Amino acid sequence: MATLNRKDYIKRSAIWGFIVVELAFFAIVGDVMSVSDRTFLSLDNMLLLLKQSAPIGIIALGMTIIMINGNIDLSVGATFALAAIVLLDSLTWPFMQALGDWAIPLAWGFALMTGVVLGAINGLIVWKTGVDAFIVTLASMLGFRGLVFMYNGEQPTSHLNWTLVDFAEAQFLGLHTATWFLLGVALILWLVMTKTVHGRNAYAIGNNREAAINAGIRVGPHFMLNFMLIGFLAALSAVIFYSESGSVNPNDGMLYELWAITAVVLGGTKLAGGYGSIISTLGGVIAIQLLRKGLGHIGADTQTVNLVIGLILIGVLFLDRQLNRQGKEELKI
Amino acid sequence: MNMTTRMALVCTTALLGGAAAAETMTIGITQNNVGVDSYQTTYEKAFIAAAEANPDVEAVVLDAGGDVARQIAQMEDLIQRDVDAIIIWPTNGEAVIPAVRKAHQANIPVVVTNSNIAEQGFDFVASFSGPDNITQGSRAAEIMCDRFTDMGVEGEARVVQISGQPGYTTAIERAKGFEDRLPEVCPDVTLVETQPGDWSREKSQQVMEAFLVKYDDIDGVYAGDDNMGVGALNAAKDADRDGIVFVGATNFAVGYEAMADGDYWGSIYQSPVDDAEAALQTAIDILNGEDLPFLNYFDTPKITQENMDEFEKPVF
Amino acid sequence: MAQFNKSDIGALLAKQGILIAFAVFMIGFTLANPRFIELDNVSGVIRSSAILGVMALGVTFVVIGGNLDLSVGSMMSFSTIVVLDLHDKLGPGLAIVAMFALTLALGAFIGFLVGYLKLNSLIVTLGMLSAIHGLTLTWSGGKNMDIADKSGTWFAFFGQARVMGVPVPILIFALLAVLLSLLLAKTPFGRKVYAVGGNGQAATFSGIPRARVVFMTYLLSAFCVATAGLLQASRSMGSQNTVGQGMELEVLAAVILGGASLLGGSGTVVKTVIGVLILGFIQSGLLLVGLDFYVQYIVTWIIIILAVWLDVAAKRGRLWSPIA
Amino acid sequence: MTEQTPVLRLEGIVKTFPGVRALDDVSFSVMPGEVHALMGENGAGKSTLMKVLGGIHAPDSGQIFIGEEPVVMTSPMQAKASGVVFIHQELSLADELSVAENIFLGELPLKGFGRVDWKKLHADTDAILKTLNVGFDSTKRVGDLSIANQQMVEIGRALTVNPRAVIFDEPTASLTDAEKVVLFDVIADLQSRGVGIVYISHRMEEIFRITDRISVLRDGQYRGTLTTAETDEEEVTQLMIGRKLDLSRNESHHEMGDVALEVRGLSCGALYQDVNFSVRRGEVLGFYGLVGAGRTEIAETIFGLRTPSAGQILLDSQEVHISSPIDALRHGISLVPENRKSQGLVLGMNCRDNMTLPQVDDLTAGPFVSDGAEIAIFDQYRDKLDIRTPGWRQIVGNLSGGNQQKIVIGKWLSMRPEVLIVDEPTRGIDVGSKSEIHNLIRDLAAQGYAVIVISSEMPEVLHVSDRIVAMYSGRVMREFTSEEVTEDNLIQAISGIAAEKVA
Repeated sequence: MATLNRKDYIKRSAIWGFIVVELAFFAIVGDVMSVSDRTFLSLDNMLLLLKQSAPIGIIALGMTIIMINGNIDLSVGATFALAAIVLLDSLTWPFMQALGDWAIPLAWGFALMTGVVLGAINGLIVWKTGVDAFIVTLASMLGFRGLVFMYNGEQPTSHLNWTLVDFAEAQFLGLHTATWFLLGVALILWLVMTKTVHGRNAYAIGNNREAAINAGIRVGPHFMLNFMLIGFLAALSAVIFYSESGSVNPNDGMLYELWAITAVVLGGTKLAGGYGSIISTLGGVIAIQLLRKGLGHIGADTQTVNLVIGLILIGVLFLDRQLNRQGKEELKI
Repeated sequence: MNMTTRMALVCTTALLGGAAAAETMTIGITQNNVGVDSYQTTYEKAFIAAAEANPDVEAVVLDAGGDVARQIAQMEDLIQRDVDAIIIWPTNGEAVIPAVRKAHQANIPVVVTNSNIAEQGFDFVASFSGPDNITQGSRAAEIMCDRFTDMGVEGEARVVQISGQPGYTTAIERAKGFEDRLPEVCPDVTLVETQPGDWSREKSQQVMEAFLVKYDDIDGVYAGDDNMGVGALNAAKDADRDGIVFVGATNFAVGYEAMADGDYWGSIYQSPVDDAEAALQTAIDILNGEDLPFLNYFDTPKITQENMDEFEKPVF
Repeated sequence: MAQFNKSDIGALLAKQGILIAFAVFMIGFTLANPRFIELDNVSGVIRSSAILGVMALGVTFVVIGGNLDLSVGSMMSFSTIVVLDLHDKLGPGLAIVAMFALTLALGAFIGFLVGYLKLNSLIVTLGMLSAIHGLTLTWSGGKNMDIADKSGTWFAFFGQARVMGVPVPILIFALLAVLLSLLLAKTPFGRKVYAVGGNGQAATFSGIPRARVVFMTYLLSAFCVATAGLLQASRSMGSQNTVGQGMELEVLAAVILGGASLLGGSGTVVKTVIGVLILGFIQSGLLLVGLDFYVQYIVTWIIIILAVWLDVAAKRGRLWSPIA
Repeated sequence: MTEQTPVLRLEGIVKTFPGVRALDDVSFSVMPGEVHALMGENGAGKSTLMKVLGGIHAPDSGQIFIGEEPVVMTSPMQAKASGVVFIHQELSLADELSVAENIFLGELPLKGFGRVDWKKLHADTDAILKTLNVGFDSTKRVGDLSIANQQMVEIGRALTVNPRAVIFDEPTASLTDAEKVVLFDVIADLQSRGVGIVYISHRMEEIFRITDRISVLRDGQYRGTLTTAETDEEEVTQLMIGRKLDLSRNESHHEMGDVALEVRGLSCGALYQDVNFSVRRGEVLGFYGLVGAGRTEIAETIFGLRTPSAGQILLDSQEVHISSPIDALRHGISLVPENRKSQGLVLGMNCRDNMTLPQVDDLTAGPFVSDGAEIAIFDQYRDKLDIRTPGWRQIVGNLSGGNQQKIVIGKWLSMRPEVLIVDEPTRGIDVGSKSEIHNLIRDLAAQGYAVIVISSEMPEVLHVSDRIVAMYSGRVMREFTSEEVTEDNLIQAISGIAAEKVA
C-alpha cells in the first residue's frame, strides 16, 4: 500500500470528524429538545445505532468495492428483496419443514446463492457486452424487481420462525447479531481491499482501466467477481434483516441503492473509481444512521430529514472539490 | 452483559417509568408513511393535537417513511428510550411482529393502529385500534351490489378492482372483504380483474385507462380508497364512459365532492381524526389499567350519494 | 439492385434497431389483441405517456450535455403540489407562473452546482431528489393538494380538454417535442449542447461557455418538469406528495432506450420520443394481452440491455466486449 | 555482431486497415546489447509496428522471431512474458497505488489466501529502484511523484522480468536533462546485460548520442538501416522525408503594421515568469523551446484559459483583461490548441459542425443555424487546406490525424482573427500538407494578421517566423530576428546554456 500524504489523512478522517460533530450536536440539542430522559449518547443507544446501520451498511460496504472499480450497482435493492423472498419462502417448502431447525442454514444458503446468481448476471452482462454498469444495473433493477413480483404476485412472503428471530435478536458481548455481521463484513472487506491481490487490482482497475488491461489483469472476471460479491452482500443483508422480521413485501429494499451510494460517497469514495476505503464507508453509513436517529430524537419530521440528508450530500461533494482544487494556475476548463 | 441481566435492567427501569407515568405518560408512535397521502398526514396532526390537549401525555412521533427496516429501528429506539406505551401503524403486518415482541418483552404495551398485524403477533399486542378493513371491504361489496340491484344489472354486471399498495394489510384485507362478500350478495356479478393502484391517484388512472381499453363493458369499479377511486373516475370521464358505479373506501374530500357531483357512488366513511384519537385513547386507557377489547374497532359506516348529507365533508 | 452484406445489416440493425424493435412490438401486440392498435388505445397510451415524455425531453438535453438528472421525479411532485396549492390562493394564471418560477429556480440551483461549481451530477441530483422531496412535504404539510372547485376553473384545460378532438396533453407533448427537437438539432444552442457533452474541453477551447450551457440544460429540464407538473395537476386536479416518485428512473430508461449515451454528446429528441412510446406501448400491450404489470419490468430490462448493447456493439464494430 | 542472432526480428510484416496499407513489408531486427533507433515521421507506421509487436494488432502477413523462435503475439502481457517489454510515451500508471504496486501491476507476488506478499514486493521493487538510481522509495504513492519519476516507475515495470528486448517510445518527452542522463545510464546498463533496445524518438541529438543503428520507416515502408557512427542528421532526415531537409529561413518579407499584441511582465505562478514580447500585424512570431518550457501555458493565458499572476496583455496598445476564451474571441484572438483530440475536436461530431463551432452563434438564419452559411465556410476551408473527406457529414473521429488537424486549423482560420496563435500546427501532418500550412501561415501574415507559432520543430520555426522567441524553463531566454538566428544559438538558448552566458 502507498504511504499517505497529509491531504489524504485529512480526507480520510473527515467522515469521523463529521460523526463527532453530529454526536455533539445531538447530545446537546437532544438534551434540550427531547422528551426522553435517556441521553442520546448512552452506550445502549450507540450499540443500537450500529445494529440499525447494518442493513444498508452491509450493502454499502460492497458498493464501495464496486465503486472503487469505477462501476455502480443500482440493482441491490431488488436483489435484497428477492433474496429475502427466497429465504422466507424456502422455509415453507415441505422438505425444508421436515428438516426442522436444520432448514435455517439451508434457507440462508439458498438466499445467499440467489444474491450471488443475480450479481453474476449483472457481472456477466457488464463483462461480455461492455455496456456501462450504470445502465446494466439500472435495467436489472427493474428486471429483478419484476422477478420479485413474479415470485409471489403482490403478496408479502412471510414465515415467522422464532428460532430465527431469537438468533437475529441475540446479543453477544453486548453487540447484536446484525452488528457482528456488519463489523465482520467490514473487517473481511478491509482485509480484502488492503491485503489481497484482488483488492489491490480493484484499485488499479478503477484508477486506470487501460493500464490494468495492458498489465494482464483480467478485468472482466474481476468485475463479475465483484458483482457476485455485492449480490452476496445484498443477500446477506436480507438474510440478517429478514431472519428477524419474518416477512417481506415485494416493494422492500426500494431506494436502498441510493442510500448505499450516499453512504459510500459520504465516506469519500470517488465516483470515477480508484479511490476509497471500506472503513470510511462504515463511517458514512454510521453518519447517515446517526443523522436519522438524531433527527428523530430531537423530534424533526420526515421533511427535515430528507432536506438535511440531501443538502449534506451536496455539501460533502462541494467540500471534496474544494479540497482537491489545485492552485490558481489551474487551466480553466 | 448477558441477556438476562439486561432484561432485568430493562424491567426495573420499565417499572420505574411506570411509576412516573402517574404524572405524565410518554407515548411513542411510529407511523407508516406520513406524506404519502392526506389520511396519514391528517392522522399525524390529529394525534399531535390530541396529545397536546392532554396535559398528562408526552408524545414521541416518528415516521417510518414506508420502510420496514426504519420502522423496526424506530421501535427499538422507542424501547431504548423507555416510553410508557408504543403505538404502531405497521408498514408490514408481519415483519414488525418481532419488534412488537421486543417491546412486549420490555413490558411496554403496544397498540396497533389503523392496520392490524398478523395473527401470530396478537400475543404481544395490548390492543388494536382502528377500522375493520375486512368489514369495510364487505360493506363496499354490499354498496355496489345494492346499487346494481337498483339499476337492474345485478345479473350481468362486470366489476374491476383497483387495490391498494401490494403487501399492505389494509389493501389485502379490503380486497379480501370485497372479494369474499361480493359473490355472497350478488352471485351473478363477475369481478373480471384486479390490479394494484398503489394508493396513487395517478397510477390508478393509468390502470383504469388500460381497463377501459381492454373491456368494453365495465359496470362497476371498486377502489381500495377514494384517492384511487377518483383517479379511475377521471379515466372514465376522459374516455366518455358513463354509467359506471364507483365505490371506494376511506372517504376523501375528493371522493365526497365527486359524490356530491353525482359522479361517484359510494365509499366508507373513515375519519383519520377518529382513528388517531382512538389510538391515543386506547393507549391511555391501557396505561390506566382499564379493560379493553382486543380488537378495538371504531365504526366506519357506509356513505353513498343517498346518505351523504349525514356526514361532514372530510377535511383531508 | 442494392446488395446487402452482413455488416450492412448489422449496421442497419444497430442504427435503426430501436425503430425495428418498436415495429416488432407494435405488430406483435396487434396480432395478440387487435384492440391494441385502435385509435382509442393509441391515443390513450400517448396521453398517459405525455407526462413522462415531457420530462424525458428535458432530460435528453441534460444527458446529451454529459450529465444526469435523477431529481426530475421529485421535482415534478414539487411542481404539481405547488401549482395545486397556489391555484386556490392566487388563481390559476398566477399559480402557473409562480410554479414555473419556483421550479426553474430549483433547476437553476442544480445547474449552478453542476455547471458552474462542476460537482458530479449523479450525486448532486441524488441529493436534490431527497431535498426536494423534503421541500414538497414542507410546502404541503404532507397533505394531498386538491383544487376546491374543480368545475369552475379553466385550469383543467391542460390535462383534460381536447382541441380538434386531440387531447391537450398530447398536443403539448407534441408541440414541445417539435420545438425542442428544433432547438437541439437546428440552433446554435443545440450544437453547443452536443459539443459540451461530446468533448467539454474542446468546447471550452472553442469559446463555448461550458458552464452556462450545462446550466441551461438543467433550466430546460426544470421547464419540462414544470410543464409535466402542470399536466399532472390539471389532469387530476389534485395530487399526493409522491406523485412523481420513481419517475426519474423511468425517464432515464426512456432516454437511454432512445439511444442517448450516458457519456454525453449523442442522442436526439425524436429518439427519446420513440423511447417514451416504446415504454408506454409495452405497458399497454402487456396489460391488453393479460400479462401482469411486473412482466413489463422484465421486458423493459431485456429491451434496455439489448438496445444499448446493439448501440455500443455498432460503435466498436464487434458484438462482444473485447475486455478479457 | 553480424554472427550473433538478433534478440528480436520482424520479417515482412504487412498490416492493412480498411483503405490504408499501414505497414508494407517491414523487416527489422535488434541485436543483443544494441540500441536501435526506429525513426519516421508521424504516421510513418512506427506505432502500428509497435502494436503488431505488442499483439494489439495481428499482422496480415509476416513473422516475429524472438531469438530463433517464431512467436505469435497476442497481448502486451504475452509479449512481456516472451521478453519484449514496452515503455509507453503515455504513462499508464495507477495514481492511487504505490510505486511497488505499479511496478508489479498485474503480477503482484502472492502468498496464501490471495494475499499480497508485501515483503517480497517491496524487496523486489527496491532492487529495481536501485538499478534505476532514483530518489524515492517503493511505498510512495505514484500520484505524488513528478512526471519524470513516474516515467522511471514506468521503466521499472520493464525490469520485473529479464527482458530480451525493451522498446522505448519517446521516453524523454517529459524529462529534464539531468533525468535524461539517468535514463541513458539505465539504457547503458540494459545494454551491458545483452538486452536489445528499440529506441523510438524524434530527437536527433539523443539518437546520435546513444544509438548504434537507425532504421527508418516512411509511409508504412521500410526505408533502410544506417549505422549511427557512419551517418549524419541530414542523411537520416532525407531518408525519413524522402527529400532534403529544408532548413531555410523565412525569406518572404512584407509590410508590417502596428503592434497588434503585446505582453508585459506576464507571469503565471510557477509555470512561467516575466514574459515580454510583442507581435505586429503582418508578422509571424515563433516560440521555440522544449516541452514544458511554458510556451503552451502562455498561449493558454492569452486565450483566457489561465489567470496570470502578474503582468499585462495589450491589444493595439490598450490593456485588455481576458478571462475566458469568449473574451479572447471577442478581441479577435484565436488559438489552435496543442492536442487536437482532447482540445481541438469533438470527435463524435461531423466535420462541418466542428469547423464552425466557435462561430455557430453568428451563422444563423432566424433562430436556426444556417446550413448554407456553414457549408460555404466548410467548403472554402476544405479547398484551401485540401482536407480529404467524403463530405461534411463525415464524423471527424473517422478522419486521419492530418485531416483532423486541418479541420482544427480551418476552424480557427475561418474566425478571421486579428491574432492567431498556433500551437504545434503540423504535429501529425504529412509533409505535403505541412508546407501548405506553412505557406498559409505566411499568407495570413501577408494579409495583415499577427501570427504566433509555437513549435518544437526547429525547421518549422525557422521556416515561418519573422522573429523567434526562445524559451527555457518558464523564461524567455532570447529573441532572434530571422537574420540573426542560427541553429546553434537557438539550441543553446532553449537548453538554458545561453542563460548562463548572458548571466
